[in-house]
Amino acid sequence: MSSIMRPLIAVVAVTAAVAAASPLHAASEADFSVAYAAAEAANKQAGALRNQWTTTAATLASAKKAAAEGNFDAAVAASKDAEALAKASIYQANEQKDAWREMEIK
Amino acid sequence: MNRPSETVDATRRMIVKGTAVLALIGFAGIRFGWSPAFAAANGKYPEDAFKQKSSEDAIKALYGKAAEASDKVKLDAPEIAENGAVVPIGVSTALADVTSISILVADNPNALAASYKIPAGTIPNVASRLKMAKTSNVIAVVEAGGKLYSATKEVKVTVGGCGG
Amino acid sequence: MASTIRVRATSSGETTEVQTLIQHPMDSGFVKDAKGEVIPPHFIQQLTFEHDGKTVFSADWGGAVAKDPYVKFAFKGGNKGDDLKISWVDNKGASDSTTAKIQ
Amino acid sequence: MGGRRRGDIGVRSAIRFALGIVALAALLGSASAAETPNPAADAAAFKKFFTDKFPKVKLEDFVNGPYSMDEGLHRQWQEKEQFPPYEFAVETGKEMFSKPFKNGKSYADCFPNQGIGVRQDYPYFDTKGGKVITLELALNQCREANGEPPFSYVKDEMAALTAYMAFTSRGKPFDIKIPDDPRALEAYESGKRYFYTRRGQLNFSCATCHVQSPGERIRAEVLAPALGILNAMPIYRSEWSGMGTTSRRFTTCNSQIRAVPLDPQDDEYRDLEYYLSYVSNGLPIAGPGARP
Repeated sequence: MSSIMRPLIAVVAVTAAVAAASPLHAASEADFSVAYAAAEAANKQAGALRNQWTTTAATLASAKKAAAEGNFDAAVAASKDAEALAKASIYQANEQKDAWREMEIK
Repeated sequence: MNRPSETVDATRRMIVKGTAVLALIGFAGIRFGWSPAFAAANGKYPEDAFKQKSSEDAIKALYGKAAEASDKVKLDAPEIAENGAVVPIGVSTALADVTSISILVADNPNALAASYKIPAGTIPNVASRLKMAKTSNVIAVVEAGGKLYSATKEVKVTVGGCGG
Repeated sequence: MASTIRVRATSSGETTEVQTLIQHPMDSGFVKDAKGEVIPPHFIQQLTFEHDGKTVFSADWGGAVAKDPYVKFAFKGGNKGDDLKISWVDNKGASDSTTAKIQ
Repeated sequence: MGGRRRGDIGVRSAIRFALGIVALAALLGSASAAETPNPAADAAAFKKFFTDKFPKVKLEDFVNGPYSMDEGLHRQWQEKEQFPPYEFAVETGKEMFSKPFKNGKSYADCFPNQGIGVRQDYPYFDTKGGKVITLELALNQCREANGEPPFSYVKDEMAALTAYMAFTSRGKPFDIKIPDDPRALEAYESGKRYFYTRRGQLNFSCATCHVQSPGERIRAEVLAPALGILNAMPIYRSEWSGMGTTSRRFTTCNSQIRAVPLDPQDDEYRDLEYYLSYVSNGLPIAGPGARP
């Protein structure tokens, strides 16, 4: 439809189908807290760069919820998702430090 | 638990998840009983007509007869509504002895949106702003000389923005 | 409290054009609030315009009329300085009315 | 310790990097970063870009945003403007503006020309405090200076006050100044940087929508051009069925592209407003405005 729709379609098309691979053994609460801490730390770093994403926060919340329900496999998977999102938002902030000029009207 | 060394590719990886669902206020199908308002001075409030789901039933409840399409009824409505919350609708007609004009939104939870009484000496031309739940046919009905005439137009309605 | 009814009535000699904007939430009863609870129906059901003791226009409204509702119509007659009485009543029995001068 | 592979393999194979769209070729001029910032040249280039892109739109009509981009929307706007929904906000704002504070003073004492017809001079750079002062910040500073609690920046009271002040400036051209002070230039540059920086999971910048694609649709809405985009603030949006200030618009835009919004009057938002208003200098104030 136009250039605006291409990024939108590209983004929507990239859907994370988190593989529900059969776990060798169920993740434990300890695994969850480690994974969750890593995700939270990454998100805090994104916060320092003032570039957090709303989906990171949402994914962290769903991780916590899954853990609360005792479903630590899902909780660990969600924590890893959140960490990847946070890391990507960090990457975006650093990458944009110079890339923003690409679109500047001259 | 160590993780494979973070390569640039690893950090570039990102998950896109549609977790952030646009908080579109849902239109629940629940219908609440209308608390009966006392009839205003000029005739009873057509409670039953406003409770009907379909436009046909609403027209029958309001006028007791069906309407026939007529190009004498001019319905001014946008092709794409800028927003379902404020849809400007205008109805006018050259027909004589007009006594009532009503506007219905076929696919709203209740079809009848507004009904206007046009006493003698009042010009049959009304503009108002309605709410539409989704894309739907808008039907203008004019009662003239005891007969019912109608015009229909589809108005597209969808949410705006890029999804949040 | 200032009236909830804003009116512009202008006479062009033989006809008077009337525009009205009313401050009212017009809740249809189908919308949920941020907490997910349904906002109960609260909308103007009848609106009446009287000139010279005669009803020149009246509206029966449902929940599908937009918030801060607007209506425009015209009637034959009505001169500068005449009174135009506008009144509404909603499904909770609340009401308001005002008298405007035709310009 | 061999970490369990199952989660990682699943994650890696399932993820594709949407940021790949960063490779999307820059549509506009190459980024030959002229080091010394030149706001006047920026403003001229900004206006030229949009008047070239939309030759049929008169310069002053850019302040009507989407309504200057689409005939169907323009008609619906004309209908609304006959008796606009922001009418109540202007009246409430007028009442509030003249009601004295408990200490007897009023807003008129805080603003040049008693606050009438001054909206076009905001935001301005306060050389004493060394930062950008927006109309909303000035209003809250006035309240606090007179012992009154500040209003929320996104809620109705602030929108009513700014609606009335904008109304008294209708038609006056934006007249934003950048004083000869390196901090002012830095604030301007910071606003420009924010405007062009991609953020959020959708990886959009303000420019992605309002420079690359004005006039095009994102579902029901037509995107407004960046030129004159703040001239009609505050706005009554049908989407909100209510009034919204510039701060409300910035924060909701951020959430839509899945970026966590900053505080409503964060330095970067105020610098962004400073930049956007400056490059729209000369275009008339059209607030308060109605929008989809």
